[in-house]
Amino acid sequence: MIDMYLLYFLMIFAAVSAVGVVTFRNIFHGAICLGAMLLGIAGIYLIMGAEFVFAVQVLVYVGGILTLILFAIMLTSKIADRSILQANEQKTVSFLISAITLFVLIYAIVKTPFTTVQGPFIVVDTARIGKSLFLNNILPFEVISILLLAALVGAIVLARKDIKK
Amino acid sequence: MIDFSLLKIELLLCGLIAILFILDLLFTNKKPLHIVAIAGTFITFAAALFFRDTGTTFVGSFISDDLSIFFKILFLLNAFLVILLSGDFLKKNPLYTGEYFILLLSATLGMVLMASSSELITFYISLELMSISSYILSAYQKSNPRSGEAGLKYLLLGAMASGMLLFGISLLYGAAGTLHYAEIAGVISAHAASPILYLAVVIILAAMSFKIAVVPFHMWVPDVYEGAPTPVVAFFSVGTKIAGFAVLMRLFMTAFVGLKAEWGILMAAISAITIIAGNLLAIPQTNIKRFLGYSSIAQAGYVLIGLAMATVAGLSATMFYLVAYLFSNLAGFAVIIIVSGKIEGDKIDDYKGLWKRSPILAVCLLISFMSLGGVPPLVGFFGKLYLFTSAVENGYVWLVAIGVLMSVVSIYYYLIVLKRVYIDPPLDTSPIRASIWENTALGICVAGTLIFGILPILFFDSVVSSVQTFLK
Amino acid sequence: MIVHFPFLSAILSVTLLGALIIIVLPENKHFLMKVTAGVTGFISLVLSLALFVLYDRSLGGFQFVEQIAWLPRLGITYQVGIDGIGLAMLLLTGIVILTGVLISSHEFKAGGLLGATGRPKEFYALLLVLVAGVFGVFMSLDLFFFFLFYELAVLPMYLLIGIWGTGKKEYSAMKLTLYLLLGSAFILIGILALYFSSGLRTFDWLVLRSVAFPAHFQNIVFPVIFVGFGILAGLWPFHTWSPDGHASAPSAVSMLHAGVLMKLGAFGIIRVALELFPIGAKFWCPILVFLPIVNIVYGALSAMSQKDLKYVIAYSSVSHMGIVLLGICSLNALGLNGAVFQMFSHGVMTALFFALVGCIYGRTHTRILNEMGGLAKLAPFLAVAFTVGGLASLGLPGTSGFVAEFLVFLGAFKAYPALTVIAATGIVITAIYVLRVVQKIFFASLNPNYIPEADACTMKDQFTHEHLEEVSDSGHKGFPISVSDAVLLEKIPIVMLMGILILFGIWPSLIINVINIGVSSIVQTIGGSL
Amino acid sequence: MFELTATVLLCPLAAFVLITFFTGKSEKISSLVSMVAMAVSLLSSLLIFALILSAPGDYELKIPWINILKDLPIEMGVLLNPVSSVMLMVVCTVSLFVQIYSVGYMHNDEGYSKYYSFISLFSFSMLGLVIANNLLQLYIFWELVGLCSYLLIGHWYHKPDAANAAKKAFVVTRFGDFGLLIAVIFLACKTGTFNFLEIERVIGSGILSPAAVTAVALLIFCGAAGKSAQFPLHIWLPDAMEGPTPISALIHAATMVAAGVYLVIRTYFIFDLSGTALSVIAIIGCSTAFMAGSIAIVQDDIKKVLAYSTISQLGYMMLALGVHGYTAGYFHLITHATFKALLFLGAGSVIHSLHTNNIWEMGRLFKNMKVTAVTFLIGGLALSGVYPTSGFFSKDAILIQTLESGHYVLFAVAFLTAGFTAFYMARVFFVVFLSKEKFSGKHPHESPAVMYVPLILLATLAVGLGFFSEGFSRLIFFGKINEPEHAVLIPLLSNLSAIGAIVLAWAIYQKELISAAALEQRFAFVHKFLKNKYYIDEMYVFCVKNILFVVSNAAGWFDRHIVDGAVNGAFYLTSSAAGALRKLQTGMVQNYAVGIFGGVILLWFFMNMMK
Amino acid sequence: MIAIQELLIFNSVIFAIGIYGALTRRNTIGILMSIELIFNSACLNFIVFGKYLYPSLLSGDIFVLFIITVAAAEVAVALALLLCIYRNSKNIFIEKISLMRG
Repeated sequence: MIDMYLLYFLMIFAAVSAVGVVTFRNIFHGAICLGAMLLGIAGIYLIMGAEFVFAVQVLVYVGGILTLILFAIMLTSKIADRSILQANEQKTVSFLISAITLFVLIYAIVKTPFTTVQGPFIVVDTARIGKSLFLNNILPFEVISILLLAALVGAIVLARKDIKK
Repeated sequence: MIDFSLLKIELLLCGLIAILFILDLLFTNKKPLHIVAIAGTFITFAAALFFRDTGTTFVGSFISDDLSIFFKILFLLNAFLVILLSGDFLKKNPLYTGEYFILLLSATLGMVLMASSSELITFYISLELMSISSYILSAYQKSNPRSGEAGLKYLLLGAMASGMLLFGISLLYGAAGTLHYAEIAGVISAHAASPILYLAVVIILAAMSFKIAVVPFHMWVPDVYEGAPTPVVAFFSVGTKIAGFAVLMRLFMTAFVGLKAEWGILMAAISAITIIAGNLLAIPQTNIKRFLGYSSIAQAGYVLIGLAMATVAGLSATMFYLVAYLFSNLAGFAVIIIVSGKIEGDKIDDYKGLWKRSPILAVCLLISFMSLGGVPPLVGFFGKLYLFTSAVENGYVWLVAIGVLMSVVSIYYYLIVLKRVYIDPPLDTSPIRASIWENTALGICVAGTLIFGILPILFFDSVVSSVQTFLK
Repeated sequence: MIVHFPFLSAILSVTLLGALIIIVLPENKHFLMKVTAGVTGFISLVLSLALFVLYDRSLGGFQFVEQIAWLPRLGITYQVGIDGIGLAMLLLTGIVILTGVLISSHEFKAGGLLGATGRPKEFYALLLVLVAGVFGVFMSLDLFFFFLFYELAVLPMYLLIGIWGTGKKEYSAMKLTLYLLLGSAFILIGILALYFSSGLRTFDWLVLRSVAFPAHFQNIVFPVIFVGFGILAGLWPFHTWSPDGHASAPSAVSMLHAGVLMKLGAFGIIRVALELFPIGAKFWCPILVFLPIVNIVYGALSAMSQKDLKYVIAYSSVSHMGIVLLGICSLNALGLNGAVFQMFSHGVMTALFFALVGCIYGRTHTRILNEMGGLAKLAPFLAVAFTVGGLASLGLPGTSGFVAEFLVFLGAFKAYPALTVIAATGIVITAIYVLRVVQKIFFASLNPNYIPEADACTMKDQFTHEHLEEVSDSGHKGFPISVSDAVLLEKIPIVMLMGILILFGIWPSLIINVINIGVSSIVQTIGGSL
Repeated sequence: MFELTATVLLCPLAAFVLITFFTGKSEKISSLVSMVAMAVSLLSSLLIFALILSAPGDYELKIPWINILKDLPIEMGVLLNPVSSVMLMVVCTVSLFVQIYSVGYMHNDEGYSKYYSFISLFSFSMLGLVIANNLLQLYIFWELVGLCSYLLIGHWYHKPDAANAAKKAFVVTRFGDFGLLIAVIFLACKTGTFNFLEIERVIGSGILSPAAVTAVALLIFCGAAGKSAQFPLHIWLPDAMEGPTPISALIHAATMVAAGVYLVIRTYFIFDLSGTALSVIAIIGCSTAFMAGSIAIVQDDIKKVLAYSTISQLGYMMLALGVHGYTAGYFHLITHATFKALLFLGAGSVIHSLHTNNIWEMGRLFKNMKVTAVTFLIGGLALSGVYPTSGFFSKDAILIQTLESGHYVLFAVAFLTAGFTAFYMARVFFVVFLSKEKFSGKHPHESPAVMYVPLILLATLAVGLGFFSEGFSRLIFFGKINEPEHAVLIPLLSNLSAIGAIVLAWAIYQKELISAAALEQRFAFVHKFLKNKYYIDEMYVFCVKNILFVVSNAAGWFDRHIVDGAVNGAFYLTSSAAGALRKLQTGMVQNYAVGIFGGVILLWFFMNMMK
Repeated sequence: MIAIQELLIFNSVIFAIGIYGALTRRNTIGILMSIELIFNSACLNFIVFGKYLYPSLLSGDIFVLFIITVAAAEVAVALALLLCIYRNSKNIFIEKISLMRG
């Protein structure tokens, strides 16, 4: 029961934070909200028994991605600092599109009959994940290493200040 | 067990990337890198042509069949030709030469894997490998603000599309409970399709439409084509598109084959809109790369016709057309790369009097454009012919009518460019010369356009039989 | 398979070879290029003539058939053969290309119409490629190759007009190309429909002809193909590419275009629409016949209102092609014979006209009728030739134009009496505008802008050289232009064309006997499908 | 006999070819070739006539020309019978005389050889027309003589008037030819043949409804009216006088213009079946005769007077045919050919010496040009129908026929016209040859012998032919022989009226007892009306300007702006659609993203819609 | 235990908010953050389906891990690119980055 309430709380918390991400005038506040939302989602993972995913979410997302984003905000702070208008002119259209998307999604979800498994969430053993990763999904695992390499190389190439010859 | 014999091409590419990486670190003279890259890609290409082992491995997430080998050949040919054509660009942007090849080849690796992946995680990762490399390559010309803008636009929109794709895949996972194509197909045929499954199909189709750049998911194309370095544009105008089609073909013809009726009509609608809008939008363009961007959008619309038919004829037409597109489009880009290397401009007006400055380039451009416009006896015409026949066969006469009418429009805008090339007097009469590598690439493309146009028989049968085995 | 000399492929390869040789020749060997083009045209004419002689009239049908499998999976075969109709067209093409090359070779001389643009190499290469396409269409027995050659014939036009044209050439070239491609789009759809509904998966015309397509299918596809080819044949209201196109094109191109290319359209209607869809033809022709009627009368009326010489000729082509189409729509032996004969006759006649217009324009530097006058005094040969052409155009007996028009009207009257009477008014209107044009150019008092060449020599002392150049560039600037009669290089083709007009006017059986062999099999097809 | 026909036909053709391609440079040889050829033709035609005379009947030769349908053979051929053999002689004779005459008249002309080659071509065409055994061949040569007429009227093409007249002649006759062409096609389709004899046979079997017969007859008459300058298609003939005068004599008086009458004679079996058609012919013929006769009275140009007179006489012939006067009409054709050729050549002789056409710039030429004057007088008398000239016999036959057939109004008009005829001829004769000299500084002289010998010969014929009228009527008839009534009253009356008219003219123009100017003043309205040729030319000009040109300009405008406008409009639409679409491409990433996310939604809805 | 629909709808809400943000934020970093919302909603979808429908399967969890990794790589590249642009034009507002259009 507590899980359930906690889940509700986390959902509301994450949703409110998400709204904050897209509405705060100050981009820095938005980033903080993103962190809050990521943590909220991480909490949901935890409650649902996806412990390893929770860990990765906290480590990579909050610890890595969010830090990067904050870092970037700082670097570009001269503009980001000022609380100038952060939304563009297509608010109405955007709202309509996201509302319709939401409606379509909810419609599809409600219309779909789910045969759910009853009972508490099964906690996933990290070892199983490891095995699965290295037995069933070794190819994407290997490929993603190349992807990271490419991204690394690319990020360096792009971010580096060229020395003028 | 992992059957490495099926992975020759992938391993060769990885090895090539590694070699380039090491060489890049070891030597300050970057010139040999180009040769190594050319040689390496050619060897890989030759290997792809030569080794034709089929089978599955990695617990069914990797499949090597005629279809994937066919596409791999195209990707490697594309990479090979683009690397041949990159010399001038690298001479002008000498920093990060090694990284350029690494990124280009990792994108190629992503494409190659996309063609072979038969499971969604692998597919997704390879897609991202291709995409992220492409994003970086688009922004490669750091001194040019347009290049950065192109990269950023591509990246942001690409990320949105891939976010959407992920959401779609998650819904698909919810509906099917598996990520393997074959198993998804089994689930779909066993159960009545649920709304989220439909939604998943639509979202995945939309996300892939972004990659193959069809209307209304095409809008990144002109800006990115205009801003990104020309060899890179050439690379992903062909590679990304073919990869997208390879995935669409495998995913939709295996996993979603049970919903053929639904997605067929969707694709037909998309292709109709794409053909119309792409061709219309190309008319007022003044920048040749942007122009080719729109033309490539329209081409994608044509290719989608074959896919929408979901028959042997349709799929083989699609594959044939992709070959046609590869040769014709790269021939056009080759000319543009050579010309812009000399005149430092991408305006269509810069091509005035090209005929006087380099008759060979002018003729190549003519052949390329006429092939893209679907004029016999060039390969593009046969591509269109097969596509249209497959569509007529399935009763999509209206689609063929649109396609045929708009190809007349396409001739119009190709002629606008050719008018500059042939009729207008040149602004500057100095001749334009190309390097040996560039000429080789151009020669291959034009030869392909001509030879496969006159003798489509050369590979058409093998295409048909590979589709037949694929569908069995 | 082939037991005889492959005449048809020889014609094709000779023209393509000619183009190739011209491309390979060095840039500055203009004379060699002209000679090559001329020789190519001559050989193709000789080969066509040989075919004409060797064609076994008692046997009939398609002869000299050659067959090479090309893409068996799709049912595409390289298959060529010739029947009576094709033979006439082949001969026409041979005549027009030879004369066209000769006329243009003079125009390439310094001071000639094409002299300023130059680039004879590309010109002749494109011209020969175009002609290869035309030859190909007339001999193809495989719809796929038919279409392929058709496109090959249409596309070089863009460059030929765009580069060597005059006036608003780019607009005209573009309009022409797009219009014709639109037509070929229709044709392609029709051919594909044929390909599939036959269930045979073959493009082989001979096989398809033996298929009895269901009536409703024929009724749907026939108009598509008719309009598709009709566009090239100048069918109203899809004809507007033709006046602009002809007006802008250089003489040789206009000759080929109006003389031969427009016939491809009519030929296509006969070969594809009529012979493969006899039921559709029966259903549609009485409805579609209104369009040719409009062509004839309206084309002639429009021609009358034109002020530019080339536009007059172009609109007269529209009118005359209406006669061809009327003959086709009549669906009987007389009408069809007349139509094919009119194709031949109009081809020669209009080639003559455009050749002459080129000669005149090259001398007067204007094509506006009101700016000419009295030229018969300075250029009697041109005057005679133009008059002969004009007389053929207005259907005067003794010229082939009469025989053709008479046969068409005779055939059409059997099918549509009232409409034919309306159409026949066209010949009166034609007489009015043709004579008006002849008079405006050649008769009445000499326009003071022009002087005999002999006088021009003395004038040269008075004006500096620059002055004279200025004149030839920008028309008249107050002082006169010297006008001379035709030179030998112009006279040969013109006399040839004139001779053919008169020869076939007096002795039409020479060619009608051959045409009739082809036509009678069509009439049988149509009659048999009742 | 057919060999002779071939000779008749091919000699002029050979002359044409020879002159055009070989002897063009040498004028003497050219004219010689032409004349020799014509002389041979004349001889042959005389022989043919003799042969026909010995055994009257239809002799036919058929040569296949185009073989398309078995049931509609298209042939060339020869049909020799009294009608055609007589016409052959007439054509050859006049042509030869004119050619001889032209040696003098066209002397020193720039286009001398051209002239002879065309005249040979004309002779060939005219002879071909005459011997045609089928309608198509007749039509072919019909057009060819039209062409020659066009070429010869435009002989002095550098004169704008001549060029215009040539064009006008061709176009106006073409209007008529249009009707003939339709008739030919109609008959061919209905009867399955072009051949005269066969058509006659088929039509005789009653295959055509009366309405159809009338229609065909009127269509044929349309052609005849064009060529024979019947109202309202007569306007080209006066203008055609711009051509050389011998040409006017040959083509526009004696032969070609009579071809229309000849056509009606040849196809009389059709007209005979339709009373309506005959009435139309009679009325049109009669009114043409009257109209042209009245206009001729006020003309100042000697050739114009003769031209209107020709129209008038052709009207007489048509009138005769319209009242079943088959023989009379044909006979008048022949006599008219001789005396009108004579008159034209005479006028030509005058013009040749004075270099003017205006009769008011002549006068007293009798003194200087005796032969011309006398022969002209003979011609004039023949035209006026004064006994014993041939004109008397032929014209009176027509008048009698008209009266006998009960057309009293037509008779009255024709009778009045006969008076006009005598009056204007007398007027011309007096003004030109007898009245005061009105030229100055010119020295008129008699023409050379080469010119006046033909005049004398023609004058002889003009007088002498009349005496063959009875033989003629026994040789040439339709149905049964039409025995001429030996009426006395009418010839007497008509002769009296003619003499009265001559006297009147003498009083006005010679003695000036009655002032012509005063008469003009008195009847100003009538004079003006006649002077302006009934305003028919003006009506045509009005029609052409306000109908034909307007329609053609409208067609031209329509084509440029509506039909082509639609094309350009489609082009414009496409480009503006492209421009509009292009606006969507704003360069803003988020606009593009709207496309992506909006696209998904659209796809979803579209899919649900299609399901 | 709460119903699967509730969680799915929550995910949809996050997805929709992400879309809204991606379409409206002027700051490029803001767009990137919004895209992260979309990624997260997809991730959570995988977990929710896995837990509710296919508790025995691990594919969902594995996929999420890959997604997070890719997201990290993507953000890294994006920010590098952004820095590069910022360095050139001192601007990260997306509507200013629109040299090319039409």
